[in-house]
Amino acid sequence: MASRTKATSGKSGKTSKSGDQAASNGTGTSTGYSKDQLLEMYRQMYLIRQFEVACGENYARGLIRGFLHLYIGQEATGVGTIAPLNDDDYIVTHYRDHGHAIARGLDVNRSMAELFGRKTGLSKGKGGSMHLFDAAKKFMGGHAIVGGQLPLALGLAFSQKYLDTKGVTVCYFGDGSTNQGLYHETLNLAAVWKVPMLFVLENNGYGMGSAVERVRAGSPDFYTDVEKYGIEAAVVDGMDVIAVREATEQAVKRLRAGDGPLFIEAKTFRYVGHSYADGQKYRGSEEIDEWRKRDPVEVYPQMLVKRDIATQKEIDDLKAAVDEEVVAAVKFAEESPQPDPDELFDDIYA
Amino acid sequence: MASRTKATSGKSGKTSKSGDQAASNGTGTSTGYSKDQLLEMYRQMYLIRQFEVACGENYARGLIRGFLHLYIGQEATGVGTIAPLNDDDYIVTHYRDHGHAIARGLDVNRSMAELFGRKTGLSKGKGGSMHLFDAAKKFMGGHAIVGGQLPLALGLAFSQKYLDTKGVTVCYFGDGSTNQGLYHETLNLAAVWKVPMLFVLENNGYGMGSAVERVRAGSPDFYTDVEKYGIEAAVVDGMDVIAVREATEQAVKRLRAGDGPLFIEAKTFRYVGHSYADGQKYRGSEEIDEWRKRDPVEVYPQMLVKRDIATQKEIDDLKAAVDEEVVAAVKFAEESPQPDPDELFDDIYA
Amino acid sequence: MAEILFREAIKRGLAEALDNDPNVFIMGEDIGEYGGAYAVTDGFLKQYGPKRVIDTPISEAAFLGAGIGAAAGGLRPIVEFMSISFSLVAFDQIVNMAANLRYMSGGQISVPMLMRAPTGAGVQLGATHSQSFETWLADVPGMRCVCPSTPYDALGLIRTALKENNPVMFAEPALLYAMRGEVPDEYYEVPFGSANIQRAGDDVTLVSYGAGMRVLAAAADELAAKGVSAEVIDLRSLNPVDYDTLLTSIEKTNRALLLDTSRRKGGAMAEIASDLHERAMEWLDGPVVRIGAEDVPWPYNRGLEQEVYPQSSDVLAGLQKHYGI
Amino acid sequence: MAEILFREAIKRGLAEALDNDPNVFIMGEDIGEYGGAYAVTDGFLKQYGPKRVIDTPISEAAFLGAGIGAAAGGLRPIVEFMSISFSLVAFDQIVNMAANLRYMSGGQISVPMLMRAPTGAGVQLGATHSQSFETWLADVPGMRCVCPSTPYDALGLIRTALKENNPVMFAEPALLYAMRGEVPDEYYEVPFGSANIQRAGDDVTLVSYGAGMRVLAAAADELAAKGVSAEVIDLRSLNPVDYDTLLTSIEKTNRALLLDTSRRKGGAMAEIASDLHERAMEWLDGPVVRIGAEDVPWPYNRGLEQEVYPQSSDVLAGLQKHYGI
Ligand SMILES: Cc1ncc(C[n+]2csc(CCOP(=O)(O)OP(=O)(O)O)c2C)c(N)n1
Ligand SMILES: Cc1ncc(C[n+]2csc(CCOP(=O)(O)OP(=O)(O)O)c2C)c(N)n1
Ligand SMILES: [Mg+2]
Ligand SMILES: [Mg+2]
Repeated sequence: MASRTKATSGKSGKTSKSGDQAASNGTGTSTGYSKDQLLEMYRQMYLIRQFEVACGENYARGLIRGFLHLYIGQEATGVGTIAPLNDDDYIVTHYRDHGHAIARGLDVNRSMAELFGRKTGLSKGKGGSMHLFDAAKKFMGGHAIVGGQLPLALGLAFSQKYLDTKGVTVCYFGDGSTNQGLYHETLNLAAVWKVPMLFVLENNGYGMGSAVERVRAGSPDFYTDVEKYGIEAAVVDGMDVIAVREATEQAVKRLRAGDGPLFIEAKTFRYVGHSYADGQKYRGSEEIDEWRKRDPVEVYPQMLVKRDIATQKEIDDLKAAVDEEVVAAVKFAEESPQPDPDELFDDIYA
Repeated sequence: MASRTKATSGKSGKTSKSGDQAASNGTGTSTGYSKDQLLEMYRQMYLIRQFEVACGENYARGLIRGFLHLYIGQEATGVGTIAPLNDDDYIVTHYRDHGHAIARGLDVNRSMAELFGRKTGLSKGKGGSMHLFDAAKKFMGGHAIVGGQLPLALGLAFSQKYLDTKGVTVCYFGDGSTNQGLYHETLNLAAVWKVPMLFVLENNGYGMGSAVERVRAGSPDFYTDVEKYGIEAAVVDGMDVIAVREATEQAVKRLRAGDGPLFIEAKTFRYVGHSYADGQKYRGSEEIDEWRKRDPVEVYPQMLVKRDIATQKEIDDLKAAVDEEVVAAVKFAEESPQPDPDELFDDIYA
Repeated sequence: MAEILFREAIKRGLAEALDNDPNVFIMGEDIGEYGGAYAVTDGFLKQYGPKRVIDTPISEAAFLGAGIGAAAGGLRPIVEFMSISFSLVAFDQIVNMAANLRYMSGGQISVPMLMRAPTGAGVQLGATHSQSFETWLADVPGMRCVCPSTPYDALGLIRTALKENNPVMFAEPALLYAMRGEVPDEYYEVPFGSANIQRAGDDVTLVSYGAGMRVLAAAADELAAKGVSAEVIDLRSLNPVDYDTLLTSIEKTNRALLLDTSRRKGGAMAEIASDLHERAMEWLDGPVVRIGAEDVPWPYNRGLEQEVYPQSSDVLAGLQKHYGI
Repeated sequence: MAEILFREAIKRGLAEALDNDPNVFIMGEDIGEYGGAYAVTDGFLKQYGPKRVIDTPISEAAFLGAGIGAAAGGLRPIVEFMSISFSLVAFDQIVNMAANLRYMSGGQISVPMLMRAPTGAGVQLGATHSQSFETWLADVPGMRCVCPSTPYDALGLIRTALKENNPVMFAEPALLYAMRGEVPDEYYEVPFGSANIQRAGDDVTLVSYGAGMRVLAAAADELAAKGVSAEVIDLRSLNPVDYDTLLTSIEKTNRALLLDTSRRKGGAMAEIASDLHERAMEWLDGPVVRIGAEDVPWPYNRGLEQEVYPQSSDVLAGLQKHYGI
């Protein structure tokens, strides 16, 4: 892992600087990633961003309903943590799940169709935005009860160990979810059972309108929570996709070796409201502006061009392709049929 | 507190030796306690022990039913933590509650009658062994769902702060209960709200048949759990009533000053099974024998005599009085009437 | 008499209590700085300050449990769940602590605590967020459970709830927050356990509560068009249930239909329907008809959700089938 | 054919599954070294080893949730709650995860998980430990819920449960663990959704499940002495419910009484009683009578607890009142 606190030492971890190093080296190769890999990470981040923007627009049009939680701002964390995974690794996340779905390569059309509630959606329109699933890709949801997804991931990791698949399970959760006791129960059990589970805390500083420090006693850092369970933890700059990826690669390697769970805290930010309805009365725009300066979707491609890893034309072409893909996804979703009324009674029992 | 870890230092606390000091000083006065106080602590511990023995006997006779959890072995912890409290301090505990009830001075007859399920019982026979209550003495139960009592105590402490009573709330819980997420939720809220709550963990090494290390990841110590919440913690020898009392006195003083919650871990032991039904297959007798050597009900009066604080005759007289008290309590309970059937419908709604 | 929104009526009731009793405080997730997920408590933090308006962490079990303790300690807490769906993580505290405490202590401890929560389906929130756990909580002895269907009742019931010395689950149908209705300027209360005859009629007794009253209102209109005069009764209170009003009506109409907008199976009306048969069989021209949502998890898709949700057409079909009207 | 104890029948079913399928494992509090609070799993740890027999911390929500994940990951977990009363702290995981997962994922994920738990009152465990939450769980679509009343059914149902690809709550009446009954040596199963006519009769249909069957057996004897021939039906399965068997019986007897040993109010029989009226009103000579425990928290005192617990005399009184028999 990029930086780590020894479980017993009590020493604090530090935000990984590996992303900055890559930038200052001036080449992508020094990061150990090929040009294709580096561009693919950008493509994914940009795709997530555009997907989310399109979601917002279609929510405003009334074609997407229910609760809609956008991943705008957190793209580097999702992309960087999913890039190192194999096909048989599990992913479990919460309701803010579009970014993870796209980074995992879930069909963009069917993802959008799910948000539109259509028959062609990943969950046939039954799940909606908060419940994206693709079992074939081992993408196990999309869960809407805060913290509720943690033991699901624990159990999946347990099955991987039990069946000796060498797979790992990555579980995403927010800072707010750490206030559910289940978070602690899951950490303890993961450590007792030594399962190959990677806890990825996306600390975006807020649980809905509640800033971390208003609802949490003690340190504003979370990765220090887990030392007491003997779980090693890293903290990374969640706006820096390379740092996130490096940290995850190291963690996943160790998980496959079977030493038990690991933990990564990614410091990140959502530029938009908690859900579409949120007026963000609880915070000022300066904070948002400050984080905007480090927006991975803006800063990272500039770095690629500046360091001669990619040309501006390559970036622009890629953007154009993604833009088209998103337009096509909305078209696909909008033109897809609604589920038939009698589908209601399907999918309850196996 | 007898010894304390600074919440942020990461330094381990050590088992308090103040009890041993008192012993080696050869007088009770050096402990700051009068002869009366020292004898009263013995009387309470012995009363608890004899009460519990009588409970076991009457369970065997079929006069006490349901689940019966004896406090045998843990007497020093209950007595030492309750001695420093004022009348308007709250006490909340779990199902292993007889010891706390007696140390708080609840009527022994009515306590026994409750175990017998009689009309004269503290809860009119509706609560039983696990649910002793005496609201007038601010003894708020006796709770049978593991960990479930913690937020009740949190709320009581909240009310003390809100109403500025200068009272404190002491809450007892076992090592096993720390595996309920609610434990963590409560710690966090207590710290965020800075309420005058004293967490007293009675670590007797087992949750039912599960040894701490089999179900808990990381350190076998618990008091280190709470540093991350910014809660200061002490660990004391739970078999040493003076050490426990000193630690609690210091804690209570600080709680009244309004700095927020504190935590004491008492290392203790139950000599008997988890409940009356437990055959203790999960542990050997050597462990029990080892702890027996430090049995507070045996060792402490010997120390009092050896240090000339009390004579053997005084001890014997006191024991004889307690023995009579317990016999009388059983008689009272046994002769008390059963509740009337129509009392069923009382006490549901206020 | 002014027209106000359902959410404003609740807000007014809460504000009165905060104004009149310094021992009343309110806590829940994002009720303060954010203003409340459904804006019921908007402005409270500024008005009453952080001692009495408390934003909690997402720790429902602990803060609900703390409410119980605070109530036992002499305060009158108002605890908001962001959704009744989330009360499930606190169910042990509600059932085993709040409801049982008085009994287990032989009457020594009371828990004068008001729990509030948006409830119900109909806004495409999917399986986990559309539930109506008041139907379960209504079964629990030791607590009260009410659910208003109009701004008038919302204010009247919340006033009663804030005098009640037992734990109360006050379920707020999320579909109704923006409903408008008249509320008198003079003080009034709506007692618990008193059903409300929203519309008098002779031919059939229609019973529901909360958001179900809208469905019944539509059904009663459609029935009237067919020449059938429906008596429409709002239970308002699920525990206790006002059987007297129901029985009086059934004695007159000889027909009854009960509607849950939550799942029919295991809904609040199952108990009541069964009881009505035992109490009023001789007056009934047929079985008490029970209508409710389909026995499926709530789907996200709008069309499917509306299929699941009971409609006035289901009411009419049920009456046709069982009473031929 | 051998006589074995109820607890041994369950144990046999569990052992078969552990023997036959390496992907079956069992976890719960104190099921291993301690041998299980009710000794059902005694000896398992030694026999099957710690990989497959797992003592958990007291973290019901997390280990039940882990069971869901393990099931989704291809295993077949058996999860024991030490008491169904303690399942309440895991209710969110059961209802929102185990039961909803398949639906929310559009059928992509199944949860072949068996949950087991002692249930019911009658042994003076007081308000918090005497509950019967299978009555709530039976209402939840996406899961199955069964409860045996004999060693034969216990083994037969557990075999079926261990083939079921949906989450199953298998409720074990704590009062019955030491009951003796015949169990064939040959393999058999008891399917879900099939009620069992324990005793044929013509005059009245008596229905219950689990520990309630003992009450009905006594009642049927007392009725026989009065010359009334009772048909005694064990539901065995609360979800799905075998309405066919009930209706066939009621068509014959024209009288029905349903018994819950848990609280009558909101008990499992409320739903069924209401449905039977809608389906069989024309056959009934009176209302479906519903008997159950009183609407109070469970008291500790033996006499009071027995007052609350339904007795055969309550059955007879109910029939007398409503049918004059
Ligand atoms: C048990 C539960 N309580 C409350 C909610 C409502 N809720 C949904 S998301 C959320 C905030 C979660 O914040 P965090 O975990 O930091 O994730 P983020 O939204 O910031 O990604 C809340 C309170 C819920 N879904 N489940
Ligand atoms: C939620 C819940 N789960 C399980 C139980 C059953 N149970 C009662 S006591 C106990 C062990 C608790 O151990 P600990 O907290 O260490 O307290 P001790 O008995 O050692 O004093 C268990 C598992 C329960 N009462 N509540
Ligand atoms: Mg957050
Ligand atoms: Mg213990």
